[in-house]
Amino acid sequence: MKLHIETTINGEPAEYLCEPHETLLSVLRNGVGLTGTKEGCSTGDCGACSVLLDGRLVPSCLVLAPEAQGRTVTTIEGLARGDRLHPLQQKFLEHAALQCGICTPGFIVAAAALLDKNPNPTETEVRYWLAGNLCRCTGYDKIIKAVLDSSAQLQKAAV
Amino acid sequence: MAYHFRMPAIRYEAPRSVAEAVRLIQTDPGARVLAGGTDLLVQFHAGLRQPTAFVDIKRIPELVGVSLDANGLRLGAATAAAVVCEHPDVRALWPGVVDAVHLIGSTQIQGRGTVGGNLCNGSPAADSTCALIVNRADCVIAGPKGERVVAVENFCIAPGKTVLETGEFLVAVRLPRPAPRTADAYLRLIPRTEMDIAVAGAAVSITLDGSGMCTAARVAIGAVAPTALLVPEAAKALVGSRLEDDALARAAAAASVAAKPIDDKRGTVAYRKSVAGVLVKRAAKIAAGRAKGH
Amino acid sequence: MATVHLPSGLTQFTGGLSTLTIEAPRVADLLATLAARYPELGPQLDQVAVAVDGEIYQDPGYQAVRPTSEVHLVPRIAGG
Amino acid sequence: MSERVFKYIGTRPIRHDGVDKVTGRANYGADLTLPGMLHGAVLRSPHAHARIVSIDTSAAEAVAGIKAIVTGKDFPETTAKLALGEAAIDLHDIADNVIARTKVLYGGHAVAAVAATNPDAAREALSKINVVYDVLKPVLTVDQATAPNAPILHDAMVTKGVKDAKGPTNVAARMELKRGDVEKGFAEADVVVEREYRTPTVHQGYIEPHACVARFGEDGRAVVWCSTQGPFAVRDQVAAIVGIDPALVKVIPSEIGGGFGGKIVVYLEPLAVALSRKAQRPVKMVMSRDEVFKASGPTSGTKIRVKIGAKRDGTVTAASASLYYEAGAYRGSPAGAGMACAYAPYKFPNFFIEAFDVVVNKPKVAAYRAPGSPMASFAVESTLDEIARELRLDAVDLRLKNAAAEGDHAPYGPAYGPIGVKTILDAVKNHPHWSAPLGRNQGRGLALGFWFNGGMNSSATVLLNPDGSAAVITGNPDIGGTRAAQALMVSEELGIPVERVRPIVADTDTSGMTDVTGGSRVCYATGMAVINAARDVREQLRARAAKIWDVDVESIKWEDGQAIPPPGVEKAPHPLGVADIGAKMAHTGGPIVGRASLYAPMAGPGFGAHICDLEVDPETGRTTILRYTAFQDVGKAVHPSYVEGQIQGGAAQGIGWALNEEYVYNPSGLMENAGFLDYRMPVASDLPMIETVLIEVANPLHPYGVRGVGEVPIVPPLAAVANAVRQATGIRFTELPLSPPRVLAGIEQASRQPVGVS
Repeated sequence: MKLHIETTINGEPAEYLCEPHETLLSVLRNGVGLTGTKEGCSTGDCGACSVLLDGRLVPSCLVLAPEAQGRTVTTIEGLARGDRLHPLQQKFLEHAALQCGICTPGFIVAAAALLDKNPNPTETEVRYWLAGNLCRCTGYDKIIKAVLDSSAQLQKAAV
Repeated sequence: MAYHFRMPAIRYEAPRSVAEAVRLIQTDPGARVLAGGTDLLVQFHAGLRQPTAFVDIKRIPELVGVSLDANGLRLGAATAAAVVCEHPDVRALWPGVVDAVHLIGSTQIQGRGTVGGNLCNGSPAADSTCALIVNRADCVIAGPKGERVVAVENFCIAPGKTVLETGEFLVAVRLPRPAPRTADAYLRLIPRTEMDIAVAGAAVSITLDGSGMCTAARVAIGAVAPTALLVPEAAKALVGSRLEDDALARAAAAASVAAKPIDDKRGTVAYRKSVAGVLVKRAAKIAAGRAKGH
Repeated sequence: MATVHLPSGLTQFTGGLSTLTIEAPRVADLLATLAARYPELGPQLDQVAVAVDGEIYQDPGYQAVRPTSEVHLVPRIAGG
Repeated sequence: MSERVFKYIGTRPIRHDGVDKVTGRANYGADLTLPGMLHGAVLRSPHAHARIVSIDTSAAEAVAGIKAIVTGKDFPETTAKLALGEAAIDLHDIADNVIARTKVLYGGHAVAAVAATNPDAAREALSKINVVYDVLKPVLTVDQATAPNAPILHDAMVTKGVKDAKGPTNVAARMELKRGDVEKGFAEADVVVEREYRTPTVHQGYIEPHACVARFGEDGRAVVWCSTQGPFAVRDQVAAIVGIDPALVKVIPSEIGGGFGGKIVVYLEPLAVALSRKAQRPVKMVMSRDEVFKASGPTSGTKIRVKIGAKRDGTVTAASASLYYEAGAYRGSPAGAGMACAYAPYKFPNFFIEAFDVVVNKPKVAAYRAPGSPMASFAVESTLDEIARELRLDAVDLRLKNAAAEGDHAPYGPAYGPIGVKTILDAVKNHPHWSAPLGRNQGRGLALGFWFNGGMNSSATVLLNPDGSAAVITGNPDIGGTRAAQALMVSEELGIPVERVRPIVADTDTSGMTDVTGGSRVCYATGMAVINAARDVREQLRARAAKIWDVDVESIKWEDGQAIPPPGVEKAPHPLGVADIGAKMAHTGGPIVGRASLYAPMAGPGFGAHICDLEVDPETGRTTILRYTAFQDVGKAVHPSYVEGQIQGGAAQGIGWALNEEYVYNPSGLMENAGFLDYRMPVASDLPMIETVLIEVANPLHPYGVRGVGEVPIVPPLAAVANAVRQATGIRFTELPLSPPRVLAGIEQASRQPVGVS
């Protein structure tokens, strides 16, 4: 018996029907058609399904779709503002911080959550914050540089 | 390749009160309490658990939140680990608890996983259990017969098994205020720097007197027995010392003796026994350093 | 007459010979001549790549073989 | 050649497909949904080795929502062989691996597949398929598989490469390479070191699970959308396995979330097509992570014995090796490649190498980045490190003394062209990392690595638009930035800005036949086709300019994107750019389309050397990587950022292989750690920045000197880490992974032995 859930996704009111045991990841991808959030493991170990739930970074594969009732969900599709990319999206491109790109949405959402909380992180802080996002192509080097460069740019912009 | 089909009629409940939650799980023994879901939903996806209903307790006010009062700290069982670790009082008074809770999985898992869920999953390797034990934490349990309190070292009774009876669930964890010049620490051994389940874990609480001598200690080790173990002999080795090397060595040896680990995909018996001692030694030094600082 | 070098694992099928000279305008003809001359060698040749003067061809076919060519039979390699 | 000054090659433009990937718009295998689409699921064997007695699907067919069920009987028998990428693979084996017919050969082997209106109904149906097995004893290691009267996987197997061989056996093949006289060489040696090494089964670890959608139409035509490294390879395999004419199969590659060699052989596509044919509705199939580990294609676990003898001055006089590679359920491990790569960086006068391909009850191995080379290099470079210690020689000097150079014959036969081994070793010697100080419990390790880099079939089409912009179309899925590299090549040849070139990955109907994205071949072989196609366009532009100026085409030079008129031209006597000529296309002969295709010989050897600094905690056996520098001869870096990225990614995979990655099996042969929690790949906080040093020794086989770069970087890390642990702990560990329990056990055992015994 499907449930009718009313929530907010990327700043827009949204509603969907879901099975009670369906995950938020499944609803985002198959119900609402936002396929930017990716599935790598469904056990909360790879980070490719990272979204913000009420501003908190979570693995959407371990959130039940009904839990989003009355809450706000932010996905990769919600980070660009109009025609301007989020600074992280721009820096990931400039630093070639992605190769196959399957982990990139998860990394950018997670890094955005980091910079919201800690605008000027050290390399070690970035690496430990992003330890839940697996990448098999890049060896992480350029990802970490892209995030550090983004925080530097945000600092300049904030001054 | 265990294939259990899912009955299409699994329900999702979001009770607004403890009483309503108790009624739901008492009347439907197949129902499972959902806090963060970082253990329950992994087991569900793997077909290892087949609940008739998920009872989401995060909409019950008393279940979520961190509060400090005269006699100590109260952690709502469904409070996300990240919230616990960000709380200034917890960071100040229970750095060891923050060490442990912060190590539960990645940042993403921290945003969902809860201290209550970590306890109720009943894993011998649960990171938070040891830290709560050395801090004399109590588990507040709600059920059909009302509320009862159990000391955390008695909460888990076997791998995956707790004292919770049918219709009961964990409402909160309470920690008494630490005595003066008392501090704790938690360390664990994992092959990588993040993301792994503890191969071995150790929590130590140390109380010092004015001259820096250890007057009280509690030591607990994890992932080395069917449940987390309180190791009184290790504590005894520290009391009366100034955490010199031979006292630390005796505490480490006591911990290694107390450890009753198994061989599995994460570690060997010999390895866990040896490392449990090393972690106790190192955690004791950190705790003592913090106690001096207070 | 191109000079053909066999890996030692295949010399058991040529009576111990590891270097041979074969008259053949193209690689496919060279392999056919080899298989005709040493019947037991034939079925072993499907897992073989051929190097002609240093250039290795995974699918040996009609690449030219000059009389002065050095030809080596090389294990086939699967890329990752 | 490499003295040529490039305008665009070597720059770092933003990749054309980048915005879609950072905004989540890029579509991968599991992102497609079609109207009326069904969800497929696979029933997999709970046994590692068993005969299938019977399969009863009647109860499953009664489940609401079930639209189709297939088992092995729904697929024709085939004995055809298929040249798949570089290796000739027996199609019967691939088909039997896609879905078992008579025997299941590993835990997770597919036995049946269903398609239903929703995933729950599909899983419910699987639980109602009743399979009766006659369970057999499994063999899980090379030793078990080759023990006397070991259980036999394939009754008809005979060891290939052995004269008059007779079964029964689990040894599928034996290979051998020899030069000179090793016994004489060992007799002349002042020091001889012999060790036996073991490496575990490991997985490529791509973050995107296998996924596809298949639609079988009323017209008998099949369309397959899938995440693959080789759309043409998928088309051939699907056609042969399902038993339909390849002309009726179209494969549309989605973006691919990593492959590293593991997405060349098919697992789901034939099942999806067969299910869609039965149900007459599109079918989507996506593997769970558990299925990816248990039922795709990890690489071989190995046992390797190496013996090396050398003179006091470090000259190696003899080297022998015995390589045993697990092939998994069917013949076909990269033992031959391991044999060819083992001593490739060196010119040893006398060597003997034998290699064995051994079947075991584990998933059939597939290619994993320089397949076979990392394990062989781990054994050889570890042994060389011991030789250097015994002779008190610097590790670089010992390797320089024996390094191969142009003209030396590779162990696998032909003479090397220009190669970078010595250049790399000199760069290592002069790099500050090599002489930086080390602290307590810290160690530094060096290792060399080699890979062939593939050539084979490639096609490219370059379309010129009247506005002077261009599109380049190839059939190679873009995993590591190859679209950007191809656009750079078109820009270089036509002199137009790289932003005005649109690189497109096409499907099997719109691109010329092209071999897989793999074997480090795309920038080299497909790159050559792109360059030739762009030059085809350039020649057509010169011919059109000749028409405009009414002069002979030979008199027209082409410089920096412009046709230069000969002296004395009246009309428009000034250079004509691509846009100028393009605008007049209609008047000078119509649209301009450049086309090229080729079969490239192998790209020429790639070498790399890695330095690894690490610290070992003596009380817990934990290893922390402190500093890492990777040197590699890349021939010519087309897009340096992505060349660096390949090296950094390969190094990280190698470090994971060395430290913590392994398949853990229970005694009955079922994998216990089929998930990212306990299959421990490196995470961001495990690694330092990985510094790369690109060395460019031009490859004469490519117009720009390009060599393959993608696979070499995974080869050196295994031994680089092991040699560093040797220095940090004083112990030579010969079995990977160097996990904390294994290292601590070694430290404690060594502390119990009298001093001096290494």
